[in-house]
Amino acid sequence: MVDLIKRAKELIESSAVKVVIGYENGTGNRTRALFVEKTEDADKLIFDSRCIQNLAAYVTKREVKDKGKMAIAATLPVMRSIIQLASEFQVNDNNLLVLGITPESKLIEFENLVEVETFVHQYQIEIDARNKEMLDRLDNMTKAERWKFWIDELAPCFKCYACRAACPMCYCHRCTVDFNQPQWIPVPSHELGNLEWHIMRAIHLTGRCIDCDACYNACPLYIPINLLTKKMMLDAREHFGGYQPALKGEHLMSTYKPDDKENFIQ
Amino acid sequence: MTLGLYPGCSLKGSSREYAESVITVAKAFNINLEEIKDWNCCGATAAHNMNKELSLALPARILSLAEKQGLKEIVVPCAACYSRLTMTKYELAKDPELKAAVTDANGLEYTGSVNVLNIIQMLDKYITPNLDGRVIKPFDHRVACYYGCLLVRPHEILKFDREEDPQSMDVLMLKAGATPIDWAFKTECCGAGLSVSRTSSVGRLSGKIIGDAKDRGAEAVIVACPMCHSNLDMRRDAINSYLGEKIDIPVLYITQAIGLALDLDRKALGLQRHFVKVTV
Amino acid sequence: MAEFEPKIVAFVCNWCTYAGADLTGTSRIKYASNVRIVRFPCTGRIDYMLLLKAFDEGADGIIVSGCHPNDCHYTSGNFHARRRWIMFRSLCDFTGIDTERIKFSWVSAAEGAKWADIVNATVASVRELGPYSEYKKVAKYPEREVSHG
Amino acid sequence: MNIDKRLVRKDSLEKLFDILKQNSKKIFAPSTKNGKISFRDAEKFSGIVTGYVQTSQSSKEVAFPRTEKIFDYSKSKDGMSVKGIDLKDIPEVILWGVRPCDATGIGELSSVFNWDYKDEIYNNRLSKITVFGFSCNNSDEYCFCTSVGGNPGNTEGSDILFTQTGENSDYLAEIITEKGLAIVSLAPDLFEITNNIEKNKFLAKVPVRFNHEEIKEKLDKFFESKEWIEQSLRCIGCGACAYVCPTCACFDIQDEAHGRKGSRVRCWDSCGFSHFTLHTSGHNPRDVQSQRWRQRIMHKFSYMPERLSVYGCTGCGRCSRACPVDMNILEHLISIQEVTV
Amino acid sequence: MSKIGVFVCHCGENISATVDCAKVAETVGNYDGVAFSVDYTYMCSDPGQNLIKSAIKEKGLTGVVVASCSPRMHEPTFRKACAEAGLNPFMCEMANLREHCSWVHDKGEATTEKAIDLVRILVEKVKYNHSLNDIKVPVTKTALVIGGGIAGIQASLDIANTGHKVILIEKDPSIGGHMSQLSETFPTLDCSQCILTPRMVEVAQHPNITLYTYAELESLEGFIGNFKAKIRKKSKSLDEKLCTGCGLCTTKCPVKKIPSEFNEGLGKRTAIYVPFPQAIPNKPVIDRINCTYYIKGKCKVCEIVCPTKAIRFDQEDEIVEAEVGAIVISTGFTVKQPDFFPEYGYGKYPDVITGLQFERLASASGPTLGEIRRPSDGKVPEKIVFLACAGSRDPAKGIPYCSKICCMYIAKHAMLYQHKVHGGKSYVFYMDIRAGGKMYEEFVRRAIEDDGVNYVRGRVSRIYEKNGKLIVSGADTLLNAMPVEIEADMVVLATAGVANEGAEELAQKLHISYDPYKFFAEAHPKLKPVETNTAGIFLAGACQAPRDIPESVAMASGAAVKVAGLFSQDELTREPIIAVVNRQAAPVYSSCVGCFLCVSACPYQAIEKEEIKNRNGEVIKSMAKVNPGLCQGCGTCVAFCRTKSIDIQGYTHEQMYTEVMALLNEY
Amino acid sequence: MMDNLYMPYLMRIERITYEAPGVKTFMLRFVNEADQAKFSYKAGQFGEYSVYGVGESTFCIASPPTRKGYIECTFRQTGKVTNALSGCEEGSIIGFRGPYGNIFPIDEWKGKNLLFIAGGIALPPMRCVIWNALDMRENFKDVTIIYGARTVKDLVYKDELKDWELRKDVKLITTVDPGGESPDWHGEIGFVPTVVEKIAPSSKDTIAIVCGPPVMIKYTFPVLAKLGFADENIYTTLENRMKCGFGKCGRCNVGRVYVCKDGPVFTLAQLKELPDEY
Repeated sequence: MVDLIKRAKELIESSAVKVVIGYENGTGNRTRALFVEKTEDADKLIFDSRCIQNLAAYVTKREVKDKGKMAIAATLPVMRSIIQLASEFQVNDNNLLVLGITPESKLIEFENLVEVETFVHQYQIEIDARNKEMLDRLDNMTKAERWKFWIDELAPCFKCYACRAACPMCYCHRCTVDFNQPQWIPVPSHELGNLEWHIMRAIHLTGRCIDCDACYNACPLYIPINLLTKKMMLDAREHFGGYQPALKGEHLMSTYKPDDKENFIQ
Repeated sequence: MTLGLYPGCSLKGSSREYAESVITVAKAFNINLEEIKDWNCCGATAAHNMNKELSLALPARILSLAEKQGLKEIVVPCAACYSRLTMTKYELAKDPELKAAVTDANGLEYTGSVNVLNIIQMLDKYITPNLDGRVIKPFDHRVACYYGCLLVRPHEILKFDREEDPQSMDVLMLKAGATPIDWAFKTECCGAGLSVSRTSSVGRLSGKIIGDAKDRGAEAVIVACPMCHSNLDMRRDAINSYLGEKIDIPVLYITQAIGLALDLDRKALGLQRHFVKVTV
Repeated sequence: MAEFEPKIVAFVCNWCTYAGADLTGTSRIKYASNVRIVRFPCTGRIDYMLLLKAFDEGADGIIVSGCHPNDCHYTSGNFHARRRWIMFRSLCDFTGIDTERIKFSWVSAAEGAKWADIVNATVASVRELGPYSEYKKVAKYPEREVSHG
Repeated sequence: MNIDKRLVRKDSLEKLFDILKQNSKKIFAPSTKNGKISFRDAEKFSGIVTGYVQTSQSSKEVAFPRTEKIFDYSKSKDGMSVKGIDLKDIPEVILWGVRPCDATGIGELSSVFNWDYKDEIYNNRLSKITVFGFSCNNSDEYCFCTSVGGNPGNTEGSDILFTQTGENSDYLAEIITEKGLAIVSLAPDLFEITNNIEKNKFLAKVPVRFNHEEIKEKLDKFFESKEWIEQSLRCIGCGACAYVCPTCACFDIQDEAHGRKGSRVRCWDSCGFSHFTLHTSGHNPRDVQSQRWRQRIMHKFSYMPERLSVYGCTGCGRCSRACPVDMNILEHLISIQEVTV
Repeated sequence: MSKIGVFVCHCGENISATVDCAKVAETVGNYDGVAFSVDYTYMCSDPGQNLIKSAIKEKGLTGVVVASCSPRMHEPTFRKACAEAGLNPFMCEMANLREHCSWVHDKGEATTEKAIDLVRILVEKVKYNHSLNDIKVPVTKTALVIGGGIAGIQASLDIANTGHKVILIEKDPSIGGHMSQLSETFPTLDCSQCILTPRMVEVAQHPNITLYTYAELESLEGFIGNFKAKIRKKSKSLDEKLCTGCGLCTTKCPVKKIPSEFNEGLGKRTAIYVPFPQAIPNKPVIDRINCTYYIKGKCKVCEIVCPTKAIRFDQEDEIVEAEVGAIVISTGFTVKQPDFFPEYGYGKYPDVITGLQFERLASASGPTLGEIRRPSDGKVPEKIVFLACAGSRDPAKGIPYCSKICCMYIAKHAMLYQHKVHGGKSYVFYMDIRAGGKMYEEFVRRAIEDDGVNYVRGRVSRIYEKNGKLIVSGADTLLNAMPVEIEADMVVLATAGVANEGAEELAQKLHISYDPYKFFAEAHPKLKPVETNTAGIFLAGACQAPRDIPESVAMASGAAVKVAGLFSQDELTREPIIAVVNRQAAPVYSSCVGCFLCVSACPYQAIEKEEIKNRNGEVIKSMAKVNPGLCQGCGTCVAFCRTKSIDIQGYTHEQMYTEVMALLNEY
Repeated sequence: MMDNLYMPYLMRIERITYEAPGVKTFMLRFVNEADQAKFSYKAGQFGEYSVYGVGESTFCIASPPTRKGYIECTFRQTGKVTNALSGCEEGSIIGFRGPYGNIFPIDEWKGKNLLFIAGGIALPPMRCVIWNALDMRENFKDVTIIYGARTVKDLVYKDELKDWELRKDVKLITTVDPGGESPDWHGEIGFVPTVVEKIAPSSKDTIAIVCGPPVMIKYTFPVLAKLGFADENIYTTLENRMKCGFGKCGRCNVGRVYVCKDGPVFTLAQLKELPDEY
């Protein structure tokens, strides 16, 4: 990503931004986040198909934010996250510059978030085949089978909250699970506590999740928790029409339509 | 470019000149009209009074065939056919069960992907934008644009033009160099449905139309529907006898009028086929 | 063995269903005594976590009820609630939580008889389904053994 | 006691497993789920995975469960009754397939739970565990046991240590403790007398990457370093590293109440969480992630050696493998060693 | 340290017939924190209440649970009793043993068990109750009335006469509204202006009323008792203090051909103009769009002729800020305009006019000085057709509702026509005659029977011109849908009354809701017809739905009383059942992260952004803040908040959680 | 199960005293006399108080070891557990684990002046040692207590303050923040550090024990330094978040020390050795 390196250097040099968030090579074949604060560090910037971590999780991290204006190398999911974050007043044009990376791996710099939004809206959020298949499999199960599936899957969860930490949308200083008066979600990790934590998480992300799979990628136990948010996204689409993160969008769950359709309320 | 064409029965029979003029005008703008193969009657206007499913199955078959033929857009010159095809699309989109039943009845897949254009929409979309400089012999006549009842109704479904006092044809004719008159019978019924059963009624209903056109100084009546044409043209004797005078205002299809403005061959436009001699 | 008596928890709004249930009483319409009503200001206030908590603590069925659309005392709380329920219910369904045990309804202050019907129908259907043992097993109700590793 | 060395035939391993099962032993052995290898109650020998470098989760859970009950209570108008867990109920367990780094980790855990007050719940659990170690034939770029004083064939912490002598080959069994001997006595036939087998040549080669004593010394003067901030900038503050770690012992105590009855449980916690040290007043001694990252490293490489005379790290590399943002502890330790104060 | 008293009521036999009240009291008495528990025949009786009061005092109760009837019945009673005994009233809860238990179940153990459960829930809840105090909100005793039609005039006068200040704003240059345009009024046929203008003058002279004409609401902030309104006074290009209203400028203005709004386009006016002779204020404004000076930069005739030099060409719009405590909206309605009826040729044929235009023709102050002459050539129409329901009650036209006033004014029009054009023939096409109202039906009968108006029941399909006549063709449904054709000289359409253009925008400014037709929505269709859902904002007249004069006036007076009632208090007292965003010590301030999703969920716009700044004025945290004046306590935000940073007093997280726990667990 | 370190003693709340808004003192007695018999502690130690079903909370033992048969604790309602404790009534049973932590080396202080400086809710951890000293008053020279709170209402142990005020062998100075005084207030008005500076107690042969909110501590230390107090003679107690109380759970770990084991009592000299993570 020669363009990215060049641009990062310019931005740092001109003090247009204080830090550029991008990717660098990590251990083995892994990649990881790089925070460029000095021009010479910019040479470490890379971009390729391995770069799947959602860097938007950093734009709300206090230590990163405190550095001053940030620029971020943003793939489509990152851009979506940023738009959603902006709509929730967590970032704005004054503190963030988006260096977009198109699905074709082209660098595209945006003047402001409105442009990012326009760009992002050209693409629908699609669910990949593997996950689609999983969802279909689950849909075809009986309720009892699904229950067993999830209890089994969630049982190993030891509540390290990597899913929460990796998710750009989980920026709350105090998560619901940290709320203890009353203790809605049990703190210890056990079947019930795990179930409730993941249900709660899925609900909180409904209408906000941009389906980047960061939670699943972060999970040290490979628990397919992203299926929950995916399902919520698909259902939300089905019930309320497709949603895209939008700067001034009406949030799916904090709004309603008088003619919302359901078939279960008597 | 290629557009699908659903001629319907009239354009193959009593209104051959409509078909001829549509094709001629289209050709003048390099538009190839590809007829839907193995098409069937659209069922207008009788079927939907008898059996809803059948009345939808017939047009659905046409649309399915068009889909099968790979057509994205078809032009339907006959207002009645247009009305039925559009109505079918609307009904089937609304009701998946009905759609399944119809698909089943036809044994053909129906997705509803084909866009249906009436003649005005087709002209508006593909001809009018390229009309500049092509009008060689402006159709410099006072014309009464007659829309009939099916072209613009029901509005909720067709979403085409204003239901009362439509304007689209007037706008087109203005471009062709004509002076559309303001008159009261644009969407009045010509009696097409009674054309065979109660011919006398046709004289009265169509008579009022022709009478008002004449009273307001029209030199031609412009139509976009074979039914309207046949009533206003072929039944002129009955009209005359109702009005008690002989009126020789010719009735032209809009494609014919435009063809004339483009100075296309009168014969290719089928003008010789009219009962009331086209003198304009 | 005595017949299984399901425990039903009802979450209702103050202005419509609570008042509707009052009317059931005033009209002396009898219904099954398995239900316990918890009063909320509005269905918009009902936290979905409460539904799970009810199951945690051994409820076999749940009724959630409020004002009919457009009748909300607070203009739109029930619309918000409806949207939330739609999503919550589908998530429950996806995770295998038995949505047949959660009855959602609109009962207005004038529908005393409807309230009795809703309760009776819910009690009957939950009785048919039996105790919610799958959930209780996970919630460890009533032993409350906390498992490990 | 002297370490007794025996040969166990490749095919005998399954027999040994079955014999242990017949003697109603609970065996926790590595098995796969979702592509992750963890210790689970093994029913069949065939379900046991081999050939892994390291399991995703450490075996510490068997001795120090992620959630364990401390006691039950029940209230009544007349008073309160509290019932602690019965340590007798803790089952005897064989931990099968433990790598030497994990086995040493158990020792390190023990020093935390015994350095002052003795945690008898932990000790009881530990006393019921027999550790079947398996030396490492392979390693990967995350492994650094040799840098923290261990090695791929380290016998420390294991009751029996098996070393496979070449691919698809027989095992060298080192019987290290009485517990190990007890196992052997259940199936003496399977443990053949053997000549001295040169164990080392079958072990993985793990290079020494840093000097832990040097690191410790360095850390004493390193508290204020900017390096912590730089290293931890990409840390997202989850607890994955702590939860997979064989030596991390931080925990929380929580009550779970249901009316008059309830229980108190001990469950894992992590110094990486921002709420770990948060006071109710809102004051947080370790307010930012760099402080928490520093705490993790300092605790393992400076405070523990000083207070407990053990390092809080066995070089298993799990935390780096599990880290969602590729915080590589080895790399960070090396850079701490390299940075001049 | 909870000491809870439980008071189980027998309600005569209403509860005790099926519930073992003594057992309930006994069982509950054993629960944690219950210090006193007793059953009694009638808790709501004086002795019953005294039982509670004395227990509070003697046992030092910290919470009270009364297990009796529905709280919807006696909650205020018992809370008051607690308050009298010195316990905060919000420390009292009621368990509904009657409506929800004894009346709906048979006698038996299960019923008693349920009763115990119901009491237990509230015992546990009350442990988490907090003393709450009613919220006091100060009241600014000035009302803002928006719209100076008859409704606005009436509301202003009524409020002003109770001694409170009123600011009346009107977007046109004069107040008076549609009523000033009317000729005579049904059913009395008295002259509209004759009864209206004295009221207009009264408004102008009332010491408590400040009148801003040619002014519109720019923005509104705040809440009941404490609104801050910004009013845009559009520039009149005139120094009103200097202007004496002599009218010289209007007679000299060279631009004379502007269609007069007041005369519905049937008359002309000048560019500097007074809408009508009795206008209040009777001072001109310059219509800048048509004024030669503003178009071409020269003319200034008015400035030259003005004897007091009052013309100000460079005057700019002025923004006036006002603090008001209540608002009455009386912006009225409008009628459907041309091209909505292509089939009737409105706009095409000059002699097809609207009812309002007919009013101007029939008015003595109108362009024809009250003679009925048709606009096209000034001839007196010999045959005139009135069409009722032009647009109204026509779902296809998007106006399914009845415009309500047309039946009456058409009868009046026909009657006026018959009175003025002797020998003229008038026809009314109607769907139904809706003449509900005092003397209304009689009035219509008079038109038909005494004045010979021909009523034809049916719809008109089309109007077209033929040989100088308007051919009205329709069907007479009373004659088996026989086609009817009338050759008329003039046609009057009773066009549907619709919401003003911009009604939606205004509603959004005011944060009030509106119906699908953009009419402002009342809080309750039956019981709160003049209130909106936003406290402190009231509706009067046709902005809420088409209304005739008496209704508009009645509504205006109703709204005025609501305002006066509000202003009769120095402070508003509200139940403290409202949402609160948690606050913590610095540096956290609150667990709220400022995502503001609650803002979009709140039906009352009660949640605002609060910015916490450091000493240098830099924003260090944005968080939500609930405005206690606006919050109604629905709790939608509470269930929505991910960080659980909002809680609602009286239904807190702790309380609701505890209720569920207590419901299913013994304590 | 006596091996279970986490098992609390059952304690009955004997008496509840309302101290200040949100602040209460519990007098606790062992439910089992046997527990009472083997229980002993020293000034400065703390315990884990628990409400069954809610959780544990850490605070010091506020009564002096010189008074046998009961222990007292004073706490302010701030979190989940303290809220629940606050909901308990006399006669309720709560849990108690302890004593944990180190002690004030009161024996080492013999023969010296004692200067107690406390702010707000930090008097309770000092009350134990104050009473301990007063109960062996003859061992010390001057005893000075400087105590401040935000408002008069917020002062805790009002009755004891009165006692101390009346005692001739104790010099008590109470102060409230400016604006926090009541009409009948006759104490000082001003922040604690300012008052200390004004009173200017002698540092000669004096041990200073300082306890209070972080801000107070921060500004008091320099004043003491100015008055000539050596770091070794200034004591304070830390209040880190704790769970286990015996050096395992990891929460209170600050540098090399576990506050629960090596503290909570530290001299300023010791504190200066620690990283600033408390």
